[in-house]
Amino acid sequence: MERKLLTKDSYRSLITKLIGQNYQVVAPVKKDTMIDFLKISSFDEITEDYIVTVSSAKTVAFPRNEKLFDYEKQNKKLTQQDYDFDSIPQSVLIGVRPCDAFGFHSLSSIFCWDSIDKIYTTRLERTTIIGLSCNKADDYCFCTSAKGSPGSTAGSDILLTKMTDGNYIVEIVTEKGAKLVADFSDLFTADGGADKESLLAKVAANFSVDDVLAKINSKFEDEAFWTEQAMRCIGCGACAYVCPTCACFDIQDESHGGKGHRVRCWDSCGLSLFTLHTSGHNPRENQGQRWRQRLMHKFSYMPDRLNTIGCVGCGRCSRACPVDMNIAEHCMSIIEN
Amino acid sequence: METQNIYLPYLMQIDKVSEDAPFVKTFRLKFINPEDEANFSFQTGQFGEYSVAGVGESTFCIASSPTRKGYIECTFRKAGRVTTALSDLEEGNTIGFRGPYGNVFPIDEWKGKNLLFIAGGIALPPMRSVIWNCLDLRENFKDITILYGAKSVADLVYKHELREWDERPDVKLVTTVDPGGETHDWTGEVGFVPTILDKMAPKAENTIAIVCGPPIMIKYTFPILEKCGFADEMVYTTLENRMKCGFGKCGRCNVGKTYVCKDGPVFSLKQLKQMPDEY
Amino acid sequence: MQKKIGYYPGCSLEGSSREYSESVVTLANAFDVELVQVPDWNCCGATAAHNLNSILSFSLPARILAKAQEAEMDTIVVPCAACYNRLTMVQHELKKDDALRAEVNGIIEAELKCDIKILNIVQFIQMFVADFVASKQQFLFDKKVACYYGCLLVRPHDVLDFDRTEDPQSMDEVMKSLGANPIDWPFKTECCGAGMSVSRTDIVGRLSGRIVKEAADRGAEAIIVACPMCHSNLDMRRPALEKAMGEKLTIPVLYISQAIDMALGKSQKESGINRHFVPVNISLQNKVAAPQVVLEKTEEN
Amino acid sequence: MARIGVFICHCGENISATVDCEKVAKVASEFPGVTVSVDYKYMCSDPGQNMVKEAILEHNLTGVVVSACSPRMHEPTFRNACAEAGLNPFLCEMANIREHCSWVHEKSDATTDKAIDIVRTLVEKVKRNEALAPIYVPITKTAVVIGGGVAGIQASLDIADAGHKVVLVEREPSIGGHMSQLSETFPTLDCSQCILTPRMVDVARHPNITLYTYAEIESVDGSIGNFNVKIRLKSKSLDEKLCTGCGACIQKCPVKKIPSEFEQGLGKRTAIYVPFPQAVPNKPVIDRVNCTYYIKGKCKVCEIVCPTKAIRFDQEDSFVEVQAGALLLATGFDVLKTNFFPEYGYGKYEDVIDGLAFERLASASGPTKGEIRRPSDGEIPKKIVFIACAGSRDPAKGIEYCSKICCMYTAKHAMLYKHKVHEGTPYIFYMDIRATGKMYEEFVRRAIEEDEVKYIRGRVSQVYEKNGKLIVRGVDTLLMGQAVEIEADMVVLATAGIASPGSEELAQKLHVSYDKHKFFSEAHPKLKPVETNTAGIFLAGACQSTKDIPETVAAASAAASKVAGLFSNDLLKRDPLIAVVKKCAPPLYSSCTGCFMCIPVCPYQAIDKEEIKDRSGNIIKTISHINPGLCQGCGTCVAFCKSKSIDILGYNHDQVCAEVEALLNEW
Amino acid sequence: MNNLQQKAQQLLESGNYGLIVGYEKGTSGKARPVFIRKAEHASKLIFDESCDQNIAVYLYRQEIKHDKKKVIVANHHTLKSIVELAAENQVFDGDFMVLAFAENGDIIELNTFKEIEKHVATLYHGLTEAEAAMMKKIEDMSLEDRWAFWENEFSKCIKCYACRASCPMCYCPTCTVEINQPQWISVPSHTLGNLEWHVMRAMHLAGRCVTCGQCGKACPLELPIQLLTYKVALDSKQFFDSVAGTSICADNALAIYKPEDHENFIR
Amino acid sequence: METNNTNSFEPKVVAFVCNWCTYAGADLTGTSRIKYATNVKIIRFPCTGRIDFMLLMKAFANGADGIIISGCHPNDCHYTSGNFHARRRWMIFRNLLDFIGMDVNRIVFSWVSAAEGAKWAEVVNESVDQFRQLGPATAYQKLIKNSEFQEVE
Repeated sequence: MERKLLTKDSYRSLITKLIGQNYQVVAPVKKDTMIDFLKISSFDEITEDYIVTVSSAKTVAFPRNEKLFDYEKQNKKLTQQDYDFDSIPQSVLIGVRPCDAFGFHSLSSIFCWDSIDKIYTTRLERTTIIGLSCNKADDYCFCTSAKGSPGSTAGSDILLTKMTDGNYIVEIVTEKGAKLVADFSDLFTADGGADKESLLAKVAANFSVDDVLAKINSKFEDEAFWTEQAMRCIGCGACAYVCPTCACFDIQDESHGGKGHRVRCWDSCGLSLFTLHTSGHNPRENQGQRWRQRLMHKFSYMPDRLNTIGCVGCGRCSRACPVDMNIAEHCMSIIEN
Repeated sequence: METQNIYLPYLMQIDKVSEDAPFVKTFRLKFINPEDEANFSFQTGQFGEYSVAGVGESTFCIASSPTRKGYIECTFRKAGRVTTALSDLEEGNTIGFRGPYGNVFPIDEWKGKNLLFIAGGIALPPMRSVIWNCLDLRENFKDITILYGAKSVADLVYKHELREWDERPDVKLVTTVDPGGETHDWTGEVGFVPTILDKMAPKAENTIAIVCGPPIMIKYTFPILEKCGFADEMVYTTLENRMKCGFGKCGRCNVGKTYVCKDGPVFSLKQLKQMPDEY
Repeated sequence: MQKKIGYYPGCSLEGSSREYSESVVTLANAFDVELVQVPDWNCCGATAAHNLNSILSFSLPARILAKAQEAEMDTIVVPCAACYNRLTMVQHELKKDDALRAEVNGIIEAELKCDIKILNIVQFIQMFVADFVASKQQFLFDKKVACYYGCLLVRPHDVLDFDRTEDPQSMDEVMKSLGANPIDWPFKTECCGAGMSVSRTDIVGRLSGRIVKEAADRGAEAIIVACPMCHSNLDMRRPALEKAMGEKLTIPVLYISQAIDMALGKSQKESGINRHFVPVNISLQNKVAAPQVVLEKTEEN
Repeated sequence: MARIGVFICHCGENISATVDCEKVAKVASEFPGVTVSVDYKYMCSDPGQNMVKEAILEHNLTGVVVSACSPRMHEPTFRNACAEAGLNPFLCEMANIREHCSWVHEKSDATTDKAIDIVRTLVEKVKRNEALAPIYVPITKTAVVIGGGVAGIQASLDIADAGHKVVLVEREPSIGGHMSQLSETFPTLDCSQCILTPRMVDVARHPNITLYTYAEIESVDGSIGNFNVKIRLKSKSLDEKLCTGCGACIQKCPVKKIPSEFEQGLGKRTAIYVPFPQAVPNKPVIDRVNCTYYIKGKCKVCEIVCPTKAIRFDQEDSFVEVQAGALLLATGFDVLKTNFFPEYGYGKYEDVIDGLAFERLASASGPTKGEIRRPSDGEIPKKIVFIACAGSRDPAKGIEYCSKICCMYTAKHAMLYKHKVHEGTPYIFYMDIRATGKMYEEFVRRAIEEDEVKYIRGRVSQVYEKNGKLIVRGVDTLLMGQAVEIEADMVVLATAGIASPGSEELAQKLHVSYDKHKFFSEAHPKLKPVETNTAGIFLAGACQSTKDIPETVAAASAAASKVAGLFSNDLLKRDPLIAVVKKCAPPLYSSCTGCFMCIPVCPYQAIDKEEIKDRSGNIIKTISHINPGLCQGCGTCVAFCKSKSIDILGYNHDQVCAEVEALLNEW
Repeated sequence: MNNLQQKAQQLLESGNYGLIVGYEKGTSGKARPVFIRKAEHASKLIFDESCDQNIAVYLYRQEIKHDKKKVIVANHHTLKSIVELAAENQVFDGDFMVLAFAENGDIIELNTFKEIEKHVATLYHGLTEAEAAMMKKIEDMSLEDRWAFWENEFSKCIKCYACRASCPMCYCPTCTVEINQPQWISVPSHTLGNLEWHVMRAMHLAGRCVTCGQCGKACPLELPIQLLTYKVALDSKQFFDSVAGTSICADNALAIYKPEDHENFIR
Repeated sequence: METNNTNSFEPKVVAFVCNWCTYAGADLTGTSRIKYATNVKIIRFPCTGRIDFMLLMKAFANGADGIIISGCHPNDCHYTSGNFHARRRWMIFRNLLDFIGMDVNRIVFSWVSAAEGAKWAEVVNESVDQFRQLGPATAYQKLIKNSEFQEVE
C-alpha cells in the first residue's frame, strides 16, 4: 500500500481547497455538547477530539431521511418526479474512524443485495472516505474483537494516522483515494517511514466475534435467555440509529395538499411497531425477540447471507443506550453460556 | 439494473373496481405507460407494493394470473391507512405499483399431479392467481379441488368466480362458512375449513396441497393434511409478514434468516418447519 | 439536649415591656430552649408604617425575615402580638405576590424564600413547654383567670391560622393545664385601645376599663395577656381605667409566660413581675409531690 | 369510494351578490371525490331539495355538501331531504357560505376563493362522515324520589298522578320534612301542618306510590331510562304489617328523656317513637342507640305491651332493588348549627336558639303548645332579638350566598311573637331585607308597621350573658354606625340554610355534580334548572339551594313534569354524535391505557370502566367505556385522551384533521 | 455487603420475593438497572448518587407486570413516578414492594401506595439548581433566540424515541406519534416533525411529568428535551398548584379545572 | 421594501370555534351584515373542549399564519365545563409554545357568545391585523420547506 505524508498545514490546505472546489466536506464537528458529522464550510470547524462521533458516518450515503421521488396530484391526475441523481454532491468524508469506515462494507452488502439501491450506491460512489486512525479508545471500544483494528484501512479510501508532531501518515487504500491524492499531489510528500502501530490506541480483544458467530445460532430458540438479556432494554431505537451498519428503514409519504414525496427514513428493529401487522399480530411481540433479532441480524443473518459481520465494534450503540445495554458484554455472555 | 430508482413505482390506472365482500375490494390495474407494460412480467405467487400518493405503500400479492395479460389485479381489505385510502379510489384514478417481488409457486414441478387448494377468508386472493394459472394450463394437471371457507356468506370473496368454478366440470369446489355465518339459501358446507377438510379426507397420493388463510386456520389444517398422508414437501403456503421495501433491505419481514420478500412468500411446509416460529 | 430557636423580641420588649422579654427568656431557659436573637433586627413597623407607606410596611418586616433567613433560622418566636401579626402578614403577602416580592427583595437586597415558621408566644408554649410543664411545675395556679387575647393574636384567621377568631381557647387551655380556672367571658378579643394609649388615654380608659371591670366582675383573680400593648393598657394605664370606670380596680395583669414562670416557682424578679404597676399579690399553692415523680418517669421514656 | 355531490345555493342574491357561485360549483367539480357539483338559486326550495334528492339517486352519492346558509338554519332540512332519498342524513354537511362568507365580505375574488375553501373543507369532511343512526334507550317508567319533604311529596304525587310508578325514599321514620316542623307559613300565615298533612296522607294512599321510610339509597348504577337503585331499609325493629299504630308501646316506653329531633331538642321523646303525631306512616321505630334493651340487653316493655306482637328486636336492615327510569333528588336542606358562632353564644346559652327551634316554640303542636317561652326557665321573653344573616352572606364564615328564606321567616317569627306576646318587643338585626316574592314585601311592611317590629340595619358583633340577660351588642348603620346594646331575654339566629347532611356522599353515589357548598348543581342555571348533568336525574327543592315553600313546590312540579315527559315515550331517542372508546383487534383490543384520567374530565359522568375478558372470563385489560345514554358529545375527553383512544362521531380525528388540511391547502 | 445487599439477600432468601429491580455498576462507572432473581446475585446491587435513572419504567413491563413478588429499589424520581403511575392506574397496590432510602441512608420499606405517597411528601419536588439555571437561561432568551435554539436542537433529533421509552409516564401501547389515521406527526425525523413530536410529548406530560429528567438523560444526541416537560410541570404547579407524583388521587392538572383559573390572554 | 411586503401580505387564518357560542355568534355577524376580513375560515367543533392542541400544530404545519380559537364565555359552556378544560389546556400549551420560541401572538383566544356578532367581527379584524403585523410565519414555513428534503446538516 502506498504511503505518503501530509503535514498539518497541507491538511488544512487540502480541506480548504476541497471546500473551494465545491466538494461537500463532511467532518466531525463539535456542536453544542457533542461531536457529530456535519457539513463544514471551513477547516476550523473540524475537531479531532473524539473517540467516535455520536452518530455514525453512514448518514453520508444513507441519510436519516431520503426523499425517493416527488409527486403531484392535480385535477385527479397523478404525476411523478423521479429522484434527481444529479443532485447528489461530490463529497469528502473526513475523520472517519476505521470502525465506521468498515461499516460501509456492511451497508453496501445490504443495499447491493439483489436489487441495487442506486440512491445509496451513487451517494457512496461520489464520496471519498478519508479515515483517521484511532489514537485513543474507551471502555466501549471493541473493534479488535470484531475483526477490526484502530488502524485498519478497510473501508477508507485514504487512511490518515496522526503522528506526534501533528502531521499525518497517509495510506492510499483505493483508486478513489489515489485519485484524490493525485488531484492534490503537491500537498502530499514522501512517507517518512514512521511506525504507525505505535501511534495507535490499544484496544484489548476480550472475545472473538467468531465465537459469537459459532454459538449464536444455537441460542435462537432459548427464549428465556433472550428475555433475560433484554430485560433492561427499554425498546427505543437509539442503538440502531447510531449504528454504522444498521440499514433497516421505513418508507413514508409526506404531503401538503396535492404535492408530496415518498421518503425513506431510518427504522429500528428494537421498536415494537417495526413488525406489527395491521391485524394486530406481531411476529416479534416482546423485547426479547426484538433484541434477539438485533443480535442475530448482525452475527448470524448477515454473516450467513451477505458474508459480512453486522458489527464493527465501534461501541456506539452501547454509548447511546439509555440503559447501558453493552453489546460487547452481551456477545460475551452468548459465548459463555 | 442500476439505471433505475428501485423505489419509483409504475403508475397504474384503476380500470375496474369490484366490491367482493364487505370492506374487500378488487382493483384491475392497467399500466399508464405502455413501455412499462411491455417490460413487465410476473409469475404466480409474487407480490407487489401498491401505493396511494400522499398516503403510502401497502404490500399484497398479485391476485390475477400471469396467463391473463394486459392487467394485474389486487384484492385487499380496508384495514389500515393505505387500504382505507385505496378503497376510497374509483375507476380512472391512478395508483403506484412496484413489483413483482418474491418467489413463485413451482407449478412446473406440479405437472401431472392433483392439486388441492385450501383457502380461508381474505387469503383466497394469493390463491386465485395460482388457481387461474393452473386452470388456464388445465391439461398439465390432474384433479383440481378447491376448498374455500369464510366467516359468513357475505365474506366469501370472488363470488362470481366461485360460481364459475363450481360450474366447471374439471374443478371440484367446496365452499364452507363458519357456523352461524350461513344464510337460509346457503347450499355449501357449514363448518370451519379444517373440519370440512377432515370430512373430505383428500387423498395424498400424487397431490399437492396449497394452503392459504389466517394463522389459526393454517395451524389446524396442517395436522389434518399430515393425517391424510401429505408429505411436508407436498404442502405449500404463502406468508405475509410486514414489509416496506419488498427486496430484502428494510429488514422486517425476515423469519430467522429467511427473508419472506426474497425467499418467499411461497414456502413448502417442509421449509416452514425448518424456520423458527417468528411469523 | 439544648434546642435553639430564632427569637425576635421587637422594640416593645426592649423598652416598655422588658419584663415580658425577661419572662419569656426565663421560661425558655427553664425548658432548655435557647432563644437566639435575629441578628441586626429592626423595628417591624407595627401599625404606624402601614398607615404611612405601604412598601415600607412590607420592607421592614421583610428585612427581619431576611436576616433570620440569612442566619438559617427556620423558626422564629415573636412574643409581641403586634410584631407576630406584622411578620406573618408580610410573609404571607410576599409569598403569594411575585411582583411585590421582587420589589421588596430589591429594596432589602435579599432573596426571600418566605418559608420561615413564625410562632407567637402561645404557639411557642404549645410547642416547647406544654408537654413538659407538668414535670417542672412547682405550684398549682389554682386561680380564676380571665384570658385576654386582644385583637392581633388571632386575626385575621385566614393568614394566621391560629385559634378561632371569636371566643378563642388556646390560652385558656394553657392556663387550665397549670391548674387555673379560666372564666368564660365575652371580652377575650375586645379592643384595648392599643396605640391610643399615648394620644387618647381617655379612650383607652373607657375601652380597657370595661375589659378589666368585666373580668373582675366575673370573679377573675388575674388577667392573662400575650401582648405588650394590651399589658400596658390594662396595667400601666390603670389609673385612667379607674377614672373612666369610676371605681378601684385591683386585679393584676400577667403575661402568660409570667403565669407559667410563677407556676414553675420562678421569682418575681426572674419573670419581671416586679416591674408591673398593678401589684401582683397572688400566692400559689404548692403542687403535691407525688405526680411529679410519675411525670418525670414519663419524660425519661 | 367517495361520490360527493356539491350543491351551491345562491340564496336569491344573498350569496350570489358577493360570491361567484358558478365558479365555486365549477371549481368544486374538480375536487377529488366530487361526482356532481351544481349551483341553484334557492337550494332550500322544493325544486332545490329535489335536485339534491335526484342527484343522490342518479349518481348514487355517498355524501352531500350543501353550500348555503348556516347549518343552524337548514341542516335539518337538507338532512331530511337526504334521508328521503335514501342517504343517511349524517352523510350530509352544510358549507356555510352565507353567514360566514357572502354576508360578511364585499364582492371580490377573495370572497369567492373563501367560499371555495369552505366547500373544499366540507367536501373533505363529508368524505369521512359515517352513516349514523340515532341511539334508542328503553325507559323503565318508574321514578325513584329521594327525600320525603314537601318537594318529594309534591313530585311523587305529580308523577304518580301522571300514571307512572313512584318509589319514595325517606331517611327519617316519617315523611314531611322541615315543612312539617313549621308553625305558620309566610306570607299568608296559614298553618303549615294543615296544608301539608293531607298531602302526606295522599302519598301513603296513592296506588302508584311505594313509600319507604327509614330508608336510604345504598347504591345506584345504570343510566337514564334504566337505573338500578338499591335501597337500604333500616331496621325499624318492628313488623309494620302487624303494627296498628295504637301507640301503646310509646306510652309505656321507660326511656322518655331523649331530646326530640323533630322538636329541635326543645321537647323529649321516647326510645320507641314516631317523630310527631301526624307522622306518615304512623308507626313507631326503635331508636337503638337510646333503647335500654339494645344498651343493656333487657327491658322489652314495648314487646310486652304490644297487642299485635309487632316488635322485632332482631330485625336487621334489609335491601330492596328498584329498576327506575329516572331519579328525582329532593333531599332538602338543613340549618347551620353547632358552635359556628362563638360570638353569638349559640350552644353555650340555652336562650340563643335557631329559627327552626323558634318554629317549634311557635307551633301549636310544639313543646310549649304554641306559647313563646324561653328554653332556660320557661319565662315569657319580654325582648327577643332576631339576628338575620347568621352565617349567610359572610365569606369569612365560608357561606357567601344568601340563604334567601331568612328575611321572610324572621319577619314571620317577629310577627308571631308579637301576636302571642303583645307586650313584648321584637328586634331584628338585618343587612338587607330581601322580600321578592308575591306579597312578601307587603308582609314585611306589615311586620314593621302593624306589629311594630324594631328593624335595626346592622350586624351584631357579640351576644353574651350577664345577670340572666343576653347582652346583644351590635351597630345601627342607619344611625351612622352607632353602637347598639340590647338586653334581651332571648336571641333567635336566622342561621344559614345549608346542604342536607350526607348530600356529598349521595351526590357521589349518583354521580351528580354539586357545588362547593354541597348543594346539587343544576345542568344549566337558566335553561335546565331542574335537571342535573347526569341525564335522567332531576332536582327538586332545597337540595339545589335554599328555597321557600312556593319555590320548592314549583320546582318539584317542574321536575315531575320532566320525569313525566321522559316517561311519555317508550324509547329515548338520542343524538348519535357521541364519543366512543375505539376498539381494535386482539391482542391489543384497544389502545386505551386504562389511566382513567378521562373520567373526571367528563361533565356528564358518562365514562366508566369496562373489562375486556378472554373466552374463559379472565380480565385481559380494563379500559374506559363511554355510556352512550349519558354522553352529550362535547368531545372534551377526545381532545384530552393522550393515546387518542377516544373519538367522537361527527367530529372525529380524521374529519377535523382533513378539514384543517383542506382549509389551508389547495388542490 | 452493605445494607441494601443484605436486605436484598434476605428478601430473596425468604422466598416472599422473587425479583429485585435495582441498580448495578455498568460500563465506565455508570449505574444501570439490574434485575436480580437469585440471592447470590444480591451483591451486584448498588445505590449511590450515580443511580439517578428513573426505573419505574420497568414496573409495568409485560415480562414482570404480573409478578407480584417483586421489589424495586427506588430513588426519589422513581418514587414519584410510582405515585403518578398509581394515580393513573398503571401499577397496582400490592404488586410490588419499594425499598427507598432515608437521608441517613437507612432503608425504608414501603409496601402500599399510601406509604409511598406519604414518603414522597417528605421529598423535594422542585428542580435542581442546575436545572433551574438551564430553564432560566432559555426563558431569558429573546423569542427569536429561543426559536433558533430549539430549531437547532430539534434538527438533531433522530426520532429514536429513547425519550419516550425511558419515561415511566410514556406507557401508551400506541403512542399518538404511531397513529397514522390521521397521521398526527410526520414519521421522518425532519425538524418540523421533530418539533411536533416534542411539543406533543411535553403536552401529554402536562401535570404528569415528575421532572426526573430521564428523557434528556436518555437522549443519545443530548437534546435538552427534559426542559420542555419541566416547563409544563412548572406551569402546572404555578397555574394549578398541581405537582405530579405527589398524590395517588386522579387529579391531573388538565383533567380537572377550577372556574376561577386565571389567565390573561383570552379576549 | 419589507414594510411594503408586510402590508400586502394576507395571512392564512383558521378559526376553531365551538358550535354553540362562537359559531352562532359568527352567524349573527353575518345576519347583522358586519364586515370582516376574508382571511379567516371557520372550522366548527362541538365545544372548545374538543379542540385538540395537535390540530393547532397541524394548522401551522399546513401553513397557517394565524389561528383563532373561540368558544363560550366561562360558565356559559353548553356542556358546562368544556371551555374550562380548554382554558387550562391553552394556558399550558401557549406557554410551551412561547418556551420553544413560537410567537404566541399567532394564536388568538377569545370568548365570543352567540349574542356577540359584533365582537366576532372585531376579534377577526383585530386578529388579522395582528397577524398582518407579524408577517408570514416564516420561521415555521422554513421548517415546512426543510421537511421536504434533508441533506447532511
